[in-house]
Amino acid sequence: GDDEATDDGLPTVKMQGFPADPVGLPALVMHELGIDVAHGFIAEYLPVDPDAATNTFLIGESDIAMEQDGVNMTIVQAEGHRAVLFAPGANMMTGIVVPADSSYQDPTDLIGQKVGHFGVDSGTTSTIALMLKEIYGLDVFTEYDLREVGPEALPELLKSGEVEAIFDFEPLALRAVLETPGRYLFEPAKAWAEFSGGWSPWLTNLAAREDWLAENEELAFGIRDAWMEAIDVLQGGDFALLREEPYKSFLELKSDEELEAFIQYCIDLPCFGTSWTQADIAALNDYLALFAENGILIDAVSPTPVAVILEDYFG
Amino acid sequence: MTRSPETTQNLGARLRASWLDLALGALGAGLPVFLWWIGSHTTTFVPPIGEVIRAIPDFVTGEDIWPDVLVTIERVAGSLAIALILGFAAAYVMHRGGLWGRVVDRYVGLMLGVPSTIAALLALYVFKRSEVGVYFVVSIITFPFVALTLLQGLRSADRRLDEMGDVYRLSTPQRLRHVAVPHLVPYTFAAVRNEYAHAWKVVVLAELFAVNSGMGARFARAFDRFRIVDAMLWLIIFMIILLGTEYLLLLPSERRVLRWRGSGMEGNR
Amino acid sequence: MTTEQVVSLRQITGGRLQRFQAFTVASLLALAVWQLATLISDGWVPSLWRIMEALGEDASTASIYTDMWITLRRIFVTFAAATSIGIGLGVAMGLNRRVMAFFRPIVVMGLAVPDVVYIIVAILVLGTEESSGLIAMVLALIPFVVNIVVGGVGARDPGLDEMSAVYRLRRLRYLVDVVGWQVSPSLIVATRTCFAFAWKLIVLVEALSQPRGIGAQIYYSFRLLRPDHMIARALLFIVVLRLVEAIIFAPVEKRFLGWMR
Amino acid sequence: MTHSGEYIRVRDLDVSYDGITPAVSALSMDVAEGEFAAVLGPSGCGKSTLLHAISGVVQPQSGTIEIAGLPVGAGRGDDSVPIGYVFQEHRLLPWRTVAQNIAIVLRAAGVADDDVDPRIDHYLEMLHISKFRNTWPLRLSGGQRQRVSIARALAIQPAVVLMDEPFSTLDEVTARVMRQQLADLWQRSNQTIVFVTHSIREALFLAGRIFILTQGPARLFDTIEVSVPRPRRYEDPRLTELEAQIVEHVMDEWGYGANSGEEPRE
Amino acid sequence: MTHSGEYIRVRDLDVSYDGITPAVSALSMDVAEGEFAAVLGPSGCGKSTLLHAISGVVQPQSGTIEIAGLPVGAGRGDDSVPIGYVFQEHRLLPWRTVAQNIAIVLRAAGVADDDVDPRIDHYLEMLHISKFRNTWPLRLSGGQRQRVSIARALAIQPAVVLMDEPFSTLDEVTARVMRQQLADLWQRSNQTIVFVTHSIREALFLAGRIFILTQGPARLFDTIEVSVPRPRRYEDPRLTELEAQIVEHVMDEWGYGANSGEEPRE
Ligand SMILES: Nc1ncnc2c1ncn2[C@@H]1O[C@H](COP(=O)(O)OP(=O)(O)OP(=O)(O)O)[C@@H](O)[C@H]1O
Ligand SMILES: Nc1ncnc2c1ncn2[C@@H]1O[C@H](COP(=O)(O)OP(=O)(O)OP(=O)(O)O)[C@@H](O)[C@H]1O
Ligand SMILES: [Mg+2]
Ligand SMILES: [Mg+2]
Repeated sequence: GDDEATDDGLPTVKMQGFPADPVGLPALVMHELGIDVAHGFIAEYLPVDPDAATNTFLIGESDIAMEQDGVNMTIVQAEGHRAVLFAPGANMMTGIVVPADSSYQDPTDLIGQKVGHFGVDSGTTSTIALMLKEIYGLDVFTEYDLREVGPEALPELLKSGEVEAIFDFEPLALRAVLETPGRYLFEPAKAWAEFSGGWSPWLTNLAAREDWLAENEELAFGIRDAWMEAIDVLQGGDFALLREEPYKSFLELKSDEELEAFIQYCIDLPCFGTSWTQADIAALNDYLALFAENGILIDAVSPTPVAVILEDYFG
Repeated sequence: MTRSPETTQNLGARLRASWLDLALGALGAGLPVFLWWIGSHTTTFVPPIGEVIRAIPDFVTGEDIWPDVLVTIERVAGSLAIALILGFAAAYVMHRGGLWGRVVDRYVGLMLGVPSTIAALLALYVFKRSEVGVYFVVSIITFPFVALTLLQGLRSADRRLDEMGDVYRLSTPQRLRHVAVPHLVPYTFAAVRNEYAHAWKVVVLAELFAVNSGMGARFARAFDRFRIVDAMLWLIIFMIILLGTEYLLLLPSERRVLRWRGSGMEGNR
Repeated sequence: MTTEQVVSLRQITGGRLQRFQAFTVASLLALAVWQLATLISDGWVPSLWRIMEALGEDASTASIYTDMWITLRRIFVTFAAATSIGIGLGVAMGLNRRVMAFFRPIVVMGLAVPDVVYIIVAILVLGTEESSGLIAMVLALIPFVVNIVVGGVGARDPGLDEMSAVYRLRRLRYLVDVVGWQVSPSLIVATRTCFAFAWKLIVLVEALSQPRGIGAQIYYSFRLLRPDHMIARALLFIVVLRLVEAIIFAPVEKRFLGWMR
Repeated sequence: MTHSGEYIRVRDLDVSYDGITPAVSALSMDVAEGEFAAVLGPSGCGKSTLLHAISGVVQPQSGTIEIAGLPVGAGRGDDSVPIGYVFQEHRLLPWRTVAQNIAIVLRAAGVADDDVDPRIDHYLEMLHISKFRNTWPLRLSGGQRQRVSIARALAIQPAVVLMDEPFSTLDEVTARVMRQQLADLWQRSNQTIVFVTHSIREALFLAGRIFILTQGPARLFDTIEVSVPRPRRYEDPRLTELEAQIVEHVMDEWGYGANSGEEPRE
Repeated sequence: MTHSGEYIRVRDLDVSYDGITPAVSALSMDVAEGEFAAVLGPSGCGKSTLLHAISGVVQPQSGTIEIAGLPVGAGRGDDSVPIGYVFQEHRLLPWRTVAQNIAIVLRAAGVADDDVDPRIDHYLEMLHISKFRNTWPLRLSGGQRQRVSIARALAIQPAVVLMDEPFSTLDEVTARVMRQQLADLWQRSNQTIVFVTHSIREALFLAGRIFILTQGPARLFDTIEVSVPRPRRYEDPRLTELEAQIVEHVMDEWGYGANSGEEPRE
């Protein structure tokens, strides 16, 4: 990237995300295309470790977090920290993958089978668990023979036949599809949209601390607008941008084949959400209520809003 | 002294011995490579040796790896130095006993059990994302092990030499320099060997939490994406650094400092 | 004799008093440093008060004891395997330069491999059973033990080796009575080191691959942003470990090193 | 040489190990300034323990020891009398060469840097071990090590020299040369020497007075003044005669009376 | 006692340390079965090295050593002749008590379990150290340790006993008793003893033949047959005379000729 972003006097906004995580792509795009400057700031991508991410964000080492989600924000608030989600982010880019030639047609077929995942407290596993519970009445924690490894090793585990299915996020799930070869047995975004009548949960959202918001009201709007604009650029161009640098190397994919598959996947899903209305937020809250109801990760929904529309928030 | 025939004979024997050592060492180093070879044939995730070797030239000539390598070496070496000093001080106080000895003993016992994740998290809280945090995590995690090893060394010291020091009224610095430290040399080497390696393992985590730079972080990133060839390349760099330190630095200096020890019969056995 | 007993009695009570003093001083000092850290970090480092509360909560949860037991069992299994293999290999390396020449590079390379790699590779190769993680741990632990033991064996008195050769001590005798005792200080360090490492590694293994165990608990509180619980759980288990050490290692140590004084 | 004065003053000395094994018991003795005193006693009676106590490395159970009016012990300050001690086992630092071993104590004794090397050379030469100047102790023969230990003790030119069987591992010929040199050195200096030996002849040749100890725990059995004038000859028949007398005298006390196979008395 | 035969056969022995420091050079000597041979030599000449070579713990640079026709060395098998060795430094296991130290070598020598304790008792008594049966070596005096080492060497009742200055740290009276006992023991047994000592008198009292070595590196300087009949008396004037002769004889060779302050010759 060209860091010689000229215009002096513009505030730098540190936007944290995981290294190589497609979720952070819009931040790159806005920086590369100068959308950030047009909205009065300079976006800086701050790579953080998944384990350290929330803490890094909360202690103020970054301004905006791109990898937060509703459940996480509920936990954050429950622990007494003040932060909110204020913009849409990536759609639910996760899935259950099984070998292409296997006989499994539906998640209930996996009952009693070995299934790989990377942690019962992970967003991926807990989301899938909740959805399967709601849609199929299936309790994966007791009915599947769950095997835990790091997310990176799951495709290998599937390929070697050590497990019958895996829960993983993108582009790792996709890698499993390509290499095993495999197919998606369950795609949460699509399945939930079908189940709930249109709305599907986000994988991530933009988050900011409330003290930061209070001091940077104008900036917050700018960031949100730049973010939406960048998503539009990406999706409007059918993600063709991803074939170019620096995006291509940012994604650290194994091969061009994987890249093409990922682009196709993004067009199909699509990868980013663009709608952020009162109704969306209500749906999110309902969805979180289900988590609390099932006691997955959280016991109760947050009494304060986890997601806000900036106009209402400041208005 | 003139060189007698047996001198050359002996030299020959020694040379032969060191060649044999070298050959055995190479064989030993070959074992992991052999395992790798088997792995690449029996599993799908271990890349063929050839593929990784072919990737080496590009990897090492691309200049973007060297800053990361150097900065991490600096962090490891620096933290280890701090850990050695802290560890020695702790061992010394523990050995002297008394109230402070016990107090320090408590702390060392506690610190031995601190999981690296907790140390890294606390460092993040206190030092935020900064270089200091990395040093803090690595040295705080490794120093209790140094202390433990050196303490045992101090305990096994020869009391009779201490008495000699009393009689001849050696000053404290003289005692440290001539009695305590030389005695601790073998223990220090064991501690350095282990904690140097330990530091390399901890630095990965510390870099991830605190700075997201350095070869630890880069290795972890490659491994997280399961880009195995890259991960392998970093691993090879790790190993070369550790092997280099062992064979070029630790082993020769250990031999040198412990020259007094041998019975003088090594060449004859 | 009676005066002797009085003296030793006084020593004992003196020892107890001092132990209490040490405990107090250590605690107060820790308190001060910790509070300072809390202050510097703007309260991000949880205050001791919060940790105590968390400790109280955790200690009164029954399931934590099951988790502790699971972890303790795993630690013991790996510890026993790693120390016995490590000591055996270390002694062999220390006694025979050929063995040393062969294994030294392997040990160094073994040390270079990050723990995660051991764990993941073990799972991929051996499967997702619990034993894979434990085997990975043993592999990761052995080099540490070896290094310490090799140092100890190298420092032995060659005079006693010669004595053993002249009197033709049997191999086992020689290993136990001559080498073993000389190496015993190193063995104590090696076992204590190994024990501590085993605990650190199990935290990682459990966080990475096992839903149960105290390591998983620590990781879980970490994910839920509860540093106070995280620290409390670690503390709780460290106390258990210290107890185990005091019960098992300390007496052994005393017994082995009696001749020195 | 007069033996009045109490330069080294030992009173009612009780030393015991572990608080239960008495090694020295109710021992009192005085050594005058500049005196050459020898200590004789059966093996294991407590001779080394006595020297340990005088040097301050073991604490007596009771009793007092003073050197030049100052009590010895843990807190031996810089103002106290410097002591050279030839331990029964050499106690050299194995990781330092012969010269370094001596240099270290010279520096501790405050010898000026310029003097260190000449001093080392001088004493190594005196003990016939110059060629081992840069050798590590573990590479020396038993007798060579002991001579290094002697060189170290003498090199600091201390007011008091304690020697624990210093010539025991030397061959007769070397030992004779060394004894003669020690006698000469002592006569030229004003050093006070306490010399533990198991050779009665050696004691007679060197010492002005001989303290004979009992079987352990050591008490004072007898004190013998050696009035043979100096310089003495090792083969002097007067010494031979005295030696026979002493052997006769102690034979019983040291527990090898009639039956040589008998246990030493407790 | 005849001295023919070659029970211990040393031929052209060269031993050197580090491959450069020769300690024994071109030395040949034979000791007959059942002979009591003494070795005399100046300090540092290579006596201990010679015993080391005979016992097989150091490998000679060149030359051969055979005991009872079998070469000694690293691969000394179980069929080779058992050796008892009193090292110059005691080499006891500090973490084993006196009795355990002896028991360990007895067991290694294949002594039946029932015999172990009585044997230990017997030899400890012989050396007057019964009361230290259960003591750790570090709690013993120098002379006591050496006696334990002697007890250990004799207890296995080996065919060959190598002794390196075994009585050097014993007081005169104890040493005399021990010497007498050793002489008696040897006469009752058929042991071959090689006895390094620095006491000429001791050598004359005990040995049938004395090997006198040169200054280091050790070569054979002279061999002396001691024809004084046994039992001998330590004070026998014949021994005194022989002693004086030997001192005279070696004085020059051992390098303390005219000037006693002179460096030993290289
Ligand atoms: N560290 C120790 N612990 C317990 N007892 C000891 C210790 N050192 C010596 N003793 C005992 O104290 C007594 C006196 O020992 P010391 O070394 O003073 O004798 P010594 O007269 O020097 O004998 P030697 O002539 O054999 O050297 C001995 O009986 C010995 O067993
Ligand atoms: N380990 C060693 N390494 C190098 N040189 C050695 C070693 N041991 C002995 N020497 C040298 O070899 C020579 C012979 O030593 P040795 O111990 O055999 O003498 P010794 O005749 O037994 O003397 P002493 O009567 O003093 O015990 C000495 O000059 C000594 O310095
Ligand atoms: Mg003594
Ligand atoms: Mg010798």
